[in-house]
Amino acid sequence: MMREFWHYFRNGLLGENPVLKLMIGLCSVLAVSVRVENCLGMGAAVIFVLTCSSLVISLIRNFVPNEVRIPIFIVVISTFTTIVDLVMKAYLPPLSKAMGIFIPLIVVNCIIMARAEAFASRKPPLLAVADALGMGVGYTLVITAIGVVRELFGYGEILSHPVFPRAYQGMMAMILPPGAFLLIGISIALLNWSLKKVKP
Amino acid sequence: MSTEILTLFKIIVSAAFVDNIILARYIGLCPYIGMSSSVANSIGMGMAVTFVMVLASIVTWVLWNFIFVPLGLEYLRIMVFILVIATLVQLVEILLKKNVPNLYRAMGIYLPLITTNCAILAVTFLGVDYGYTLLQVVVYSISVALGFTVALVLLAGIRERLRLARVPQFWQGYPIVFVATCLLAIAFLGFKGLVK
Amino acid sequence: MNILIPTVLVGALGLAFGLMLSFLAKKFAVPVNPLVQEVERVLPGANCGACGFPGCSGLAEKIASGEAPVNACPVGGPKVWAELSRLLGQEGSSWEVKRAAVLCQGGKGVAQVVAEYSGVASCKAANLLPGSFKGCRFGCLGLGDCVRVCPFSAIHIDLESGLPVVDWEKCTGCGKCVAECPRKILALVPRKEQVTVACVSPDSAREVRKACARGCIKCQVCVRTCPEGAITFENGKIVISREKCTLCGLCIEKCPTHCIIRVGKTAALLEVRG
Amino acid sequence: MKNILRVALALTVVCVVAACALSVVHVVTKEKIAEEAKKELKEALGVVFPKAETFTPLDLAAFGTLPESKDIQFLEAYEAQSGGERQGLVFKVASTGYGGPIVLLVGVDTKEGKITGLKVLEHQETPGLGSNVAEAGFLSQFLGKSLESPFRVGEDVQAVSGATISSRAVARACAKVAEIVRGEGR
Repeated sequence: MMREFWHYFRNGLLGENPVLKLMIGLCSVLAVSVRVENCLGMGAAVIFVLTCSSLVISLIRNFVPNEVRIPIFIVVISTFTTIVDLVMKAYLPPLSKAMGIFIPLIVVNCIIMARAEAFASRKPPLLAVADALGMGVGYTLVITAIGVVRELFGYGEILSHPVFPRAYQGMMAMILPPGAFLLIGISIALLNWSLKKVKP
Repeated sequence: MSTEILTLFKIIVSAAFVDNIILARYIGLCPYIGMSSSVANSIGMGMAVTFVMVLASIVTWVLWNFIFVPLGLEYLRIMVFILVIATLVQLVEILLKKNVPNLYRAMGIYLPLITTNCAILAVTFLGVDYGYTLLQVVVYSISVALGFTVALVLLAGIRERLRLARVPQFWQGYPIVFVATCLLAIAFLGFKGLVK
Repeated sequence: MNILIPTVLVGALGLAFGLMLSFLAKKFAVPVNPLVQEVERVLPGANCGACGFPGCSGLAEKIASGEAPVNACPVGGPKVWAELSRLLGQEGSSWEVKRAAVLCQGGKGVAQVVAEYSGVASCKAANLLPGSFKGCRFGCLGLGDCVRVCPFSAIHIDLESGLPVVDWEKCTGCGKCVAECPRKILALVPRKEQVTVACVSPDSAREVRKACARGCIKCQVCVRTCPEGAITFENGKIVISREKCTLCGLCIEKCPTHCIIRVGKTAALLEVRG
Repeated sequence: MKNILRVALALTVVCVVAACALSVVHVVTKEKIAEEAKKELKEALGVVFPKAETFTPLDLAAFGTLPESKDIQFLEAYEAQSGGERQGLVFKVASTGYGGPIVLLVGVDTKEGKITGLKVLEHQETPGLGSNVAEAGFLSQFLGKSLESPFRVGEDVQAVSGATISSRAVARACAKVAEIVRGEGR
């Protein structure tokens, strides 16, 4: 069981990384990754929602009638999303403000629904949690990596601490939408390149 | 009257172009990347999104303003709205399949993709956030869907052209699509400041 | 109270939606052919689209209704086809296994080149230029669109002739190259030894002669030569009947431009140069 | 029929459980959220009017007809008090910038007729250009300015480079607030 657990965990991390390989959950990646701080917050929120809803869906998978499968899954997911939303508003108001509409939009983050449909509704709870954790951590890694690059070049700071000399003029392209699109394109190309290098 | 029309016009321009849901707000990217491989597909998807978006924003607007705000249950918004959308999508699918099989064939395969299309949920949220009237919400959702479709069809056109081009090996597939999107987004930045 | 109202309200919503969905699902149920689901289960499920239908479910529907042949899925291969024909009760019926063939011999030194082309290296792009860079308006451009589109790496460009060569061992007959070729030079042919005209040009003798040494000039020597009467001249084209042809090879010998070739003779490789 | 009920009940049960869980979380976090919002407002008010200790909300109608136009909107007003005595006013104003309304607080010392502070609460200006109007570097030039100043970009206010429209929006907000306070004084 433990072996399988790690297998599915690693799968989400590398082999089927949700952002770079499966191309899902992109919206929040691009929108939130302006600051590393936001990335970490978003990553934590996604991991929480993904893991909890995968667990619950996997537990109730045998009682769910097929006709209302999707509404039920989405109610479960939205419950955890709202919990995250409320808790963040109460205890981390600046972060919640910075992420704005993208916290509620976790509910439609394709990663969660896709994993619920494809994995959690078919596998026992432990494996569902493994998959969810792997996917969530994989997502967080990618979003943070992009966040580091964007914040470093866009503002010359990391986690709001200046890194470059004060004379550094932020690169606006990194902060604006076009830069985000360009950056994610570059990341995928880099990933393709490195995968080819490793095993030709 | 004329100011009302002017407001509506402003909503149309800003929703469809200035704040284009994909290129300026980064919402709805998954179907944008997934469904833009050919112009025909992208038009089908655009139609389906428009249809569901308008329906969903009307239903959620009514629920919101007549039930949830009076009862002070704003915090249930995420759950109720997404439940409405999920149900609506499934209903539309069932009804179309039975009554308008032709239309179902044209956009049916896109319908399941719409439940998890963040653009729809975002529009219902923004519609009530901006405090629009029912008429304005309808116009708003139509224009957002228009903006979505425009961006989708534009990218599909570019991708059809890209097939002729020789792309460096590691840039083939998604990377080059994102570069194209980047250029589109730069073009749409030009609309900024259009609506005051 | 704080908990009761929302619970009742959302519960009521859930009940209403649930009733609505399940009721309508029953009332408006469209009978789904159980066969479709079984067919879909047999198909590979990769949703690759090589069959030309919208995903595996789209193909399953067509196969179940008989609109598509059981061998429509090139990826599944004979194993899937056999399984499907068993499912559909068509066991024993022989489906034709197809392979792609290149119907042009106008390679380097054979076909006339009228201009040097240095544009986008793609047949589709080159074909947009009026007349392109070759003398023949119908011949192979050799820029390899078919090579790039082939999902099974079954096609390569022969360096000597500059023409594509199909490896019949790898080819699955999916037809993607046939659809991709802007000049419609590739065709799907039965996977067996056969004699065919390797030229698609409908031009007159003089035009063909000018542009290519291996083009069909419609002299109809082959029609007169064939002892079986398998070759006819229809609508300005030479047609070889596969049923009547005995593969004797007389027409190949007599053809003045050597544009009739034998296909699939050795190791299933298409002999492009006759 | 039985099946229909079963399906509907399944959805209902999930909905009920979800709503229950949510309302519990809501009850737990409600106070804290309201508190945070209050604290945030208090902090912001403190920044624009450091001298005052307490702020009481005022009815905007008390200021007569406000200059309502498509470029500027008055949202809220507060009275800044120190030792129970009125020291000045703070206005929450929405002024149209480049990307949309810039919502900002403007603090005015009514006794000395000076601007005491500015704080941008919300804006949708271009990051890296217009967004700089929310930075201290730009806003500090308004500090201590007399209400009689023209508040015009290019005359007594230096615009942020590349963001003239955003800068104008902030200056306009100050000018309108000054106008109202001057009108009230008379």
